[in-house]
Amino acid sequence: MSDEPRKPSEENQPSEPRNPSPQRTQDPGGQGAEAIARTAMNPSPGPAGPAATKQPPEKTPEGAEKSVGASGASDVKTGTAGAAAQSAKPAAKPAAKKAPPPPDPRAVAAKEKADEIKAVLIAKLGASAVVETGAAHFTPMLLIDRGKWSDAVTALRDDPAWDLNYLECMAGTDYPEYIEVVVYLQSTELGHFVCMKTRTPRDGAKVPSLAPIYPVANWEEREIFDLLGVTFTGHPDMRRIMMWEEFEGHPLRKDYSVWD
Amino acid sequence: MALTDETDVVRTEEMLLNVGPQHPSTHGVFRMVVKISGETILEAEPVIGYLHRGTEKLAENLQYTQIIPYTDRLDYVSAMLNNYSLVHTVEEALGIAIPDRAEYIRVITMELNRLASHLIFFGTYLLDLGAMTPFLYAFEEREKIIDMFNELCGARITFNYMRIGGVKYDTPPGWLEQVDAFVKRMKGEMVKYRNLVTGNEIFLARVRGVGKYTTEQALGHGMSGINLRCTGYNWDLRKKKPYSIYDRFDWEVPLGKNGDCWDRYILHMEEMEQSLRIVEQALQQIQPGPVLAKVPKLIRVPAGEYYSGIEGTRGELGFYIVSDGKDKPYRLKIRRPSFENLQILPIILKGVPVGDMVAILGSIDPVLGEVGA
Amino acid sequence: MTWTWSNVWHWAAHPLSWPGFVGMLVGAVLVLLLALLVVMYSIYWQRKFIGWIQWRIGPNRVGPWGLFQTVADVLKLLIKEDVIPTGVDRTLFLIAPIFAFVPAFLVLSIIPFSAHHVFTANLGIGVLFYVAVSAITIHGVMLGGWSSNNKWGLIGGMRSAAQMLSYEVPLGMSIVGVVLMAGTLNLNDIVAAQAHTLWYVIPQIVGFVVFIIAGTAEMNRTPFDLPEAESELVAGYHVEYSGFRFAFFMLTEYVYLLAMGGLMATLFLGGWTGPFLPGWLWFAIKVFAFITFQFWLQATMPRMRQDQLMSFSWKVLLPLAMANLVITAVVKALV
Amino acid sequence: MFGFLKGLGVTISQLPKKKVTLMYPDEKPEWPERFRGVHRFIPELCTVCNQCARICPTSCISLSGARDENRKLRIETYDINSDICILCSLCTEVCPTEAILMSDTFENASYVRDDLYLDMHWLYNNELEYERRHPDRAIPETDVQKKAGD
Repeated sequence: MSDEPRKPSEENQPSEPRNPSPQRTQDPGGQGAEAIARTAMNPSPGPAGPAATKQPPEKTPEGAEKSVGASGASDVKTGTAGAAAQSAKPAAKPAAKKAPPPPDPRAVAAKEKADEIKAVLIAKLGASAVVETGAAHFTPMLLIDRGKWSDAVTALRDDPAWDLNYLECMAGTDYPEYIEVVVYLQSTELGHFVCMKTRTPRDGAKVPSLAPIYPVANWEEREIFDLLGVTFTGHPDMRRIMMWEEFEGHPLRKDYSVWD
Repeated sequence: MALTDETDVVRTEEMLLNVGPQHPSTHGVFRMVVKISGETILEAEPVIGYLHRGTEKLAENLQYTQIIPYTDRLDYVSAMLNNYSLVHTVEEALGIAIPDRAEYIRVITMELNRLASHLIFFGTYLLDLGAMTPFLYAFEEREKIIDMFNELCGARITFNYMRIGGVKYDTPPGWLEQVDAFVKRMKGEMVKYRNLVTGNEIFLARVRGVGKYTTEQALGHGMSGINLRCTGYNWDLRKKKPYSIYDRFDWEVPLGKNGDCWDRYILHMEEMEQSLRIVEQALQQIQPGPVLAKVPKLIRVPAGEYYSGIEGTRGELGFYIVSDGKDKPYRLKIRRPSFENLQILPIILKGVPVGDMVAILGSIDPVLGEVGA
Repeated sequence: MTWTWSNVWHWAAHPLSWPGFVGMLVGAVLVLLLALLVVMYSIYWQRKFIGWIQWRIGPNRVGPWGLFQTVADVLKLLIKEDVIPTGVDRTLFLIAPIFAFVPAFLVLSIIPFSAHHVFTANLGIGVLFYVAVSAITIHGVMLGGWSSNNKWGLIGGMRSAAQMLSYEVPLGMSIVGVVLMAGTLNLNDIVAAQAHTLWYVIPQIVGFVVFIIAGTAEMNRTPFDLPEAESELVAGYHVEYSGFRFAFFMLTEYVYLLAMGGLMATLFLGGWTGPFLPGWLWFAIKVFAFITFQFWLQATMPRMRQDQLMSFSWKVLLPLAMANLVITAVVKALV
Repeated sequence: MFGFLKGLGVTISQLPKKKVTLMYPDEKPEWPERFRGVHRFIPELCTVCNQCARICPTSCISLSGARDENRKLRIETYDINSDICILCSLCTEVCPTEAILMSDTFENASYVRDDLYLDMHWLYNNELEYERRHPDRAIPETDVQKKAGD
């Protein structure tokens, strides 16, 4: 039989249960917030990686900023033992104020495509529709004004040149000042892949619903309503989907705390 | 099956039936409030959220390597594909090139896991329709795959095997020969399944023309994977938005014709054969070499938003990561195929007898760990 | 009356008397014990046989090769608490299992187990008695489903009523073919008739096939086991039953298995006739073959849908049985 | 037309096949080397670097150590709350000296929740059991032993 019966651990009482709130990074510092707002918009200086399709490996990856390489051991040594790496990096930063790496060609291409779409939308819905364009890591990204949200999406779906007929992913993100609803649209016929976003203030968040256009948005919007508190006007049945009806609060918000 | 109309002599009234959350054929904690009159379903309203563990909220406090064990528990029957989806998104964001052998091991384990998941579909679907034996045969084959994974990464279901930049272990000695032997044996088993079930007239009568929907409905409802291809629409991410080294193997994407339970069943069987083909070719092309790329000790994804989806067993499985440059994601959203696939139920369940409800739900093959997330 | 051996044992040949009554009673108890024994070991054989088909071993824990497993199950059901839910229609809930079990056991009385049919009632209208009495079980099952005040039970009960009724007719029709050939309704005479000529399964092959299919549906067994469809109705009509009341429903199903097997052997395979082996052994082999075929079906076939099941009975089985009847009549008239 | 007859043929042909049932309580399944069961711990190797506690996704490892006479860090208490441990073995990955590893004891059920708080002694016993059960498998040694070895 396997090892002798479990020794009653009387000589040391069970360790105090895990502290209730794991070291949760509190709201990212003010400085971090603008950083997100700023960097999320302009092309991310991501290092040039291999194109989506994998070339055979001889093409050595010319990843730009590879920080201190991990030790040669085959296992990945993750975790923050890299105190040494920490100290080395800041030392390097002030030393050489190198220019930000050149924007990645695909990110630039994505930005142009976004501007193209912006032109189409402005032609259809007027200048105020598109607030900003950019590239979310090689996919053209458009920030649409909240009022024109559902019209913009319908316009792009019906436009024969773009024909974005498939809603691939819909998400809500809670930023410090606003909540952002993101939609990734795919044209299965023409192969376009576009990311469209809109913002709504955190309290009293309201966004026109996409459910009449894409039936898949029905449950996605109910989930965003349930977890983030964004009510979608024109949604067939705006109810919580994950939590039970009497649950108050929206768990995915950064300032949500279980205890109060 | 005419619905109850006013001219009924006998006054009948509808009955509200709670199918689930604890019901033998709802594949997990999934509940449907069904209004039936006699045996015909008038209305069905799915209720989910019984297995919501708040993975997305937890992920906001975990480093990327720590999230990988949580992805095993999303679609708990194909954990390798969940691992790969997260790891693939982070690698795309960082732009890391993966060593060749790691790519091959990933493709082999993913396709084997897809095969195991389809075997579960085959076993439980036949169990829903009343045949006991295919379940046992399917699970015996799956047991062999699970034992191989157990030898490879130490776990049977929650593998936690892939790392950002490659895989955790190299294959133990003799493992690839084991996989090769299994693939040969599995081809014989596929013939047995076809004789046992695919020809059976009662099975055909239960499945043909049941739970039909069109391509427009499928695309509109965001269906993906086999539930979309069963309507005859060619949309497989491994071919349409290629990732990893799938372009090095020759295999085709099986397509259905009229989007009913029969097409979904036969697509699962053909996809099993395609997976076997891919694994066979991968076994010939695999070369010795490193299994982990040079990866910084602490992985920090540069600020920005990233989304990339892969072809999971039940459809498109993607991760949307918003990062603010730290080692923990600012927001991590998981695009779960079963969550979208279930939305079409209220439409195709109208006017359907109770016996078919089980057949339709089984054919869409939801996994509730993924629906809740 | 004098208590001689012939009075007690061969009560059929003498007018009714006290020793005759005692002989009848003893005969009935013996047949009940035989039925329970056969039921217990057909459940054991089912679990072993289907186990082997599915690469499993089947029960092997209780007793050598698991022989006492079903005995343990029956004892467990005896001891288990017999839960009667509150919202239940009490009287109907209590008598439903009895309603279901009694006809199943009653039917065994007319089946000739062996040559000197000491326990079988030499009933002139044996076949008709079988068809009539087996119809009473439908009420028991339906009452059980309806009275347990459970939606699943209700659907299960309704389904079983519809199914048993619609398969009673083809079953009756296929038997009439045999009766036409044998010229009598008395089962013992039918067996005697087959002893000289060949077994009725050859000329009545169509009737035999219809009988097997309708018989399977009558017993709610696999291709037609909609009333207790585990995957749809959780457990069908006996969902609220537990303890020995539940065992009654199980007993009904397996006694019917024995009774249907006995009837098939008598009508189509010449009862206890057969070369070399003693009469009762032949009967046992035929019934065993029927039971094993049922388990084999159970292991392989999926379940039919309710409307397919109904249309299959009325649109396929009944015309087939009728056609068989007409052909038999014509052939009998010419020959 | 006779598809179901083929099906019947398949099932009957499986009758003589070898049975796959494992008599569990009597025969125990033997697990491969990399199997991730309950932890086993080698106190001499531990340098109290706290890596495992930090990487654990459910933070179920809590340990404390002190400097002994020649200023070297020694482990004193090492508790794993296997009630919430998800056996993901990230801790064994990051441990620089392979002090914490996975054994193949998989029967972790217990009647009392306290048994799930595994202290250092239990883990060390588990290590000794593992060595007894698998003498052939390599056991990580301390650098002292390494020096002594070569």
